[in-house]
Amino acid sequence: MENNKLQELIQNFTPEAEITAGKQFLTVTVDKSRLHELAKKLKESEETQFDYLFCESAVDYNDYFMMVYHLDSTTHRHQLVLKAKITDRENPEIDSVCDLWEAANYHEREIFDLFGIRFINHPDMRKIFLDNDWVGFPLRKDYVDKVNVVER
Amino acid sequence: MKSIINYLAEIFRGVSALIKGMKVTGYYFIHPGEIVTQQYPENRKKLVMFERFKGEVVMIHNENNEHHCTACGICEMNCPNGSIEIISKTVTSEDGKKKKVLAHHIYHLGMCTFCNLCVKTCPSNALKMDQTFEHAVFDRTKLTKVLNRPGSVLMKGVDK
Amino acid sequence: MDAEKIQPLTEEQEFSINMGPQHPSTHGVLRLMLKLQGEMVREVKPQLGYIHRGIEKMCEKLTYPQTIHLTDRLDYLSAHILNESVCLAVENALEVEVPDRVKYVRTIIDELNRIASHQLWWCAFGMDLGALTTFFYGLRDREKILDIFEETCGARLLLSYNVPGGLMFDIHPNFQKRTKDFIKYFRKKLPEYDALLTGNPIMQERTKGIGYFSKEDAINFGLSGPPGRASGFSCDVRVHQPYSAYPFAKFKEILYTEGDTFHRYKVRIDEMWESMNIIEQLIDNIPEGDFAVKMKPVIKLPEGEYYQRVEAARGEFGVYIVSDGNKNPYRMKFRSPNFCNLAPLHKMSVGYKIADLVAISGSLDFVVPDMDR
Amino acid sequence: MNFDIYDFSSFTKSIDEGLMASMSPFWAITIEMIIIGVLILGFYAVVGLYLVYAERKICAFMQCRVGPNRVGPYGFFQTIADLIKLLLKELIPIKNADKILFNIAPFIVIIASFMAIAAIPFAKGLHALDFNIGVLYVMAVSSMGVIGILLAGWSSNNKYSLIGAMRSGAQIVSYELSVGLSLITIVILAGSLQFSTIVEGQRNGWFIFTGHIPAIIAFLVFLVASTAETNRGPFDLAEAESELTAGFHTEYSGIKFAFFFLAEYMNMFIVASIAATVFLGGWMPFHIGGWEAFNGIMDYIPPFIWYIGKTAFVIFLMMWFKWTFPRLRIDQLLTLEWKYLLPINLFNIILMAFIVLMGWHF
Repeated sequence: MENNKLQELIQNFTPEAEITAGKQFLTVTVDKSRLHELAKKLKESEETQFDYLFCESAVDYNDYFMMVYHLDSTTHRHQLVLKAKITDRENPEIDSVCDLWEAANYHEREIFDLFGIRFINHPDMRKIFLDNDWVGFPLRKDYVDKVNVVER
Repeated sequence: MKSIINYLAEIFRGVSALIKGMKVTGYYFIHPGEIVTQQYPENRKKLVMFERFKGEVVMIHNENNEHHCTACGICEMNCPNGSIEIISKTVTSEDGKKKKVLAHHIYHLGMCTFCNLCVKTCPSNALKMDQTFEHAVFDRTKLTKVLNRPGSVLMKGVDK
Repeated sequence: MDAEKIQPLTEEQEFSINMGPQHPSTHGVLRLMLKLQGEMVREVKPQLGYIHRGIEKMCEKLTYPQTIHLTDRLDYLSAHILNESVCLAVENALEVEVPDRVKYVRTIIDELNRIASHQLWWCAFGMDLGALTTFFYGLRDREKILDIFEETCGARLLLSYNVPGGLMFDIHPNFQKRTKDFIKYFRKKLPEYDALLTGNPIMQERTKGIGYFSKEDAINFGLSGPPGRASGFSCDVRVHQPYSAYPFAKFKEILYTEGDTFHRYKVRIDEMWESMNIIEQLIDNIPEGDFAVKMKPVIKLPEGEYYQRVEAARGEFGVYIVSDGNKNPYRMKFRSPNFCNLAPLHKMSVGYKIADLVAISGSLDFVVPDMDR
Repeated sequence: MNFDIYDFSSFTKSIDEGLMASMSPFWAITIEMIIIGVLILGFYAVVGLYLVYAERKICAFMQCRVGPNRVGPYGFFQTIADLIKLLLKELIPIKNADKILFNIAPFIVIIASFMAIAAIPFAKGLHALDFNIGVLYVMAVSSMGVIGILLAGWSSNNKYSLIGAMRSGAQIVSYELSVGLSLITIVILAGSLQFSTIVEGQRNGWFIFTGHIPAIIAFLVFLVASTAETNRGPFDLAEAESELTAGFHTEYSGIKFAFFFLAEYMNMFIVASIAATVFLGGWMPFHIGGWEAFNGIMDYIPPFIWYIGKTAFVIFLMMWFKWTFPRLRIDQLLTLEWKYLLPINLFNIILMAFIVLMGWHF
């Protein structure tokens, strides 16, 4: 589906969504409370059918986190980037999309491990890479590790 | 009746496929010419590496013990693992100008990932990749090497 | 443990067993915590992180050309394809058009790399099933490809042959001849693989109908690459979002719908044939031209986000770069195929035996450094 | 016919008579037993070591490699060096293992294979025991090894070992049946359970030729079943390297591991020699009825060479299986036995009995 039609459609789903046509993908930014709802619609709607979550990541922008979901539709072959901002750095939380895309399961565990973002309703919210007694979240920008990181 | 025929056909197909596989291994068993392994320490003399093989970084020296390195530090900057350290000294030439020259070009072979970026980015082509590959030593400190030979100087006309 | 604490095992009772981190068939330091009932697998819990090196964090401190040598170390068996993903992302961001020669060479080496990777997988898969001879036949043929790599790229495994804007060196004069020789040689040797393992009734019994995974599940779990295509999920990035010289070549995506271990095997064998087709189409038509575009000494990406998908040997590899305009990436995320392909392992292998679990995990072709990053 | 030029029975008889004449029967038999024990022990060690060497060379050539080539010419002393290494290695005691059973298990395995070797006729008059129920004795004794494997797996306090041992138990119990039945097929033809009589009965043609179709089927079944019984080849589920790391002997080290290792090769040797004795005529030379000159030439080749040659052939076949085929799964293994080998075998016995009854054999 063309990007502008997709844009209209998403505008219908969630009117407050902020949509920018990126160079590569159409980018949709929503509030984190609306994310799961929109994601569900995007997946289940006949016209969008974003059934393939090919990447899920988080970015630390110093004062907030941005969750980034790269979505693909295997029937319509269109892509979309879904973003949600998390402003709370102390106790970041967001709804899990694990019930929609199983692929999110490991990605979210990784993000929990390395960014400390907690996913609500995730079936198995454990650390995936690091030890359970690891202090801090390495991929955050304010992470300091004097032992293992050698500054040059 | 049909099931019995199927049963026998199944056995026959299975056995013939097994024999097909055994033919492959049997072929190699009676063809010792197909052996591909090399006897390593014995073939050392004949063993020629490809000219592009990235064995270790060396500095090019000519017969007068001159190199091209101007101690600009670009290789050090481009090295992803910090395996190159350049220690320069300042000398005063005859006409009174102060000049930075190379004192030691230190190369940590143990940290090198052979990405070739230092060789590629060097503006005066002072470095190259050597084809040696027998790097094993008993002491890790021996992997730290000084690339410029003792007493070597900068080739005239390189630092323009 | 005291003797009193040892509980007798009853028939219904599950017991847990650690497969790995050191185990012959986990292909690295992957640890699977299994719950077994007799020989029946009841639960598979992968434990990762034994070689987590924090490559994403390291990339934040490096410049773009420097990150390339780290991508080698993710999926070391398809190193060139991973290199290419970063290069393509950088080139697209800077809107640099690389010469056709670069595209052709990259694609040919991609496909050679894919064949080499599948060969090693074939070796290891045979080993997993207990046919030890396969290991040597596969390695023997792979050696030919590695020689081609060594002559042209200077390394056998971790090539680092790509740089943003082109290639590290021009191809070696022998490259075309050697590649053509290899194709000729391998076309003769590949049927041997079929005779030895594919046609073997024991192997077919061991793999057919084992570890079934449906298309819907494959899409939902993000199972890409040969395992995904064996389930009927058309996920070949080379077809759907072609890059480099793939638009110039004619090839078909290998698709099966059975979704079992045997067809995951079959997809890879067929892909080797298909890769040889692609190389044969391209190898004689490498255009003349530069082997690299002149790039600025310090590459700075304009502020923004870039995503590049490529088809690595094990599935879809993606690199997500967030740039703040500096010479270092602000955030670099690798979507590694193995990490996503590991998730379905539990669902695939529950209810089968340990031997099947080994076959299934072999058919998913894990490279652990790629999972852990 | 100078058929008995290589007859050892007069030689052994003279030793026996000499000993009997010079001392009391008790001491004479004791000394005889010691001599035989030492001979068998030496034979056992040499054959075991060189079977390992042979296996490594054969698999190397099948895999386009050279194989061991460093110790001695063509690596001929490689396995001896390995043995020395294994002897010098530490025996690691396992915590919470059942100490007695853990230590006794390798001996059970090795004694079982040791006992079986006693009944095998190497040449005319060259065997330690000539029972009238030799076939039964060998089958009974060789299946004792599974007890050692089960104990090893159970006592190691390791789940991998336990799984391996249980697999081995299930496997050997079922394949014992096929081995027995395929031997019975030939016993029907030979009309005796005594090895010497069986070999003697093949004077004018080996049973695999005289028994034609049922004998060939029985031979193939025996080959498959005995490979399974020795935990080898495509049936090495008990140690299943890629699944159970090393199966029942995961926790063993040093010489105790070497015992398992040696016993595996000796079991292979034993089943191969049974196959050679029962199907391929044992030490009997190859004869074709009517070709007197040819038969005469064949007679000059010593029976021991015939016997070793035939055994080596069967061993080579088993190694060829191992280095070509993938491993079976445990349920497929049992399916193969109960759905294929056993019915074929039962049918084959009836066929053989019918053929013997009608006198359709040669």
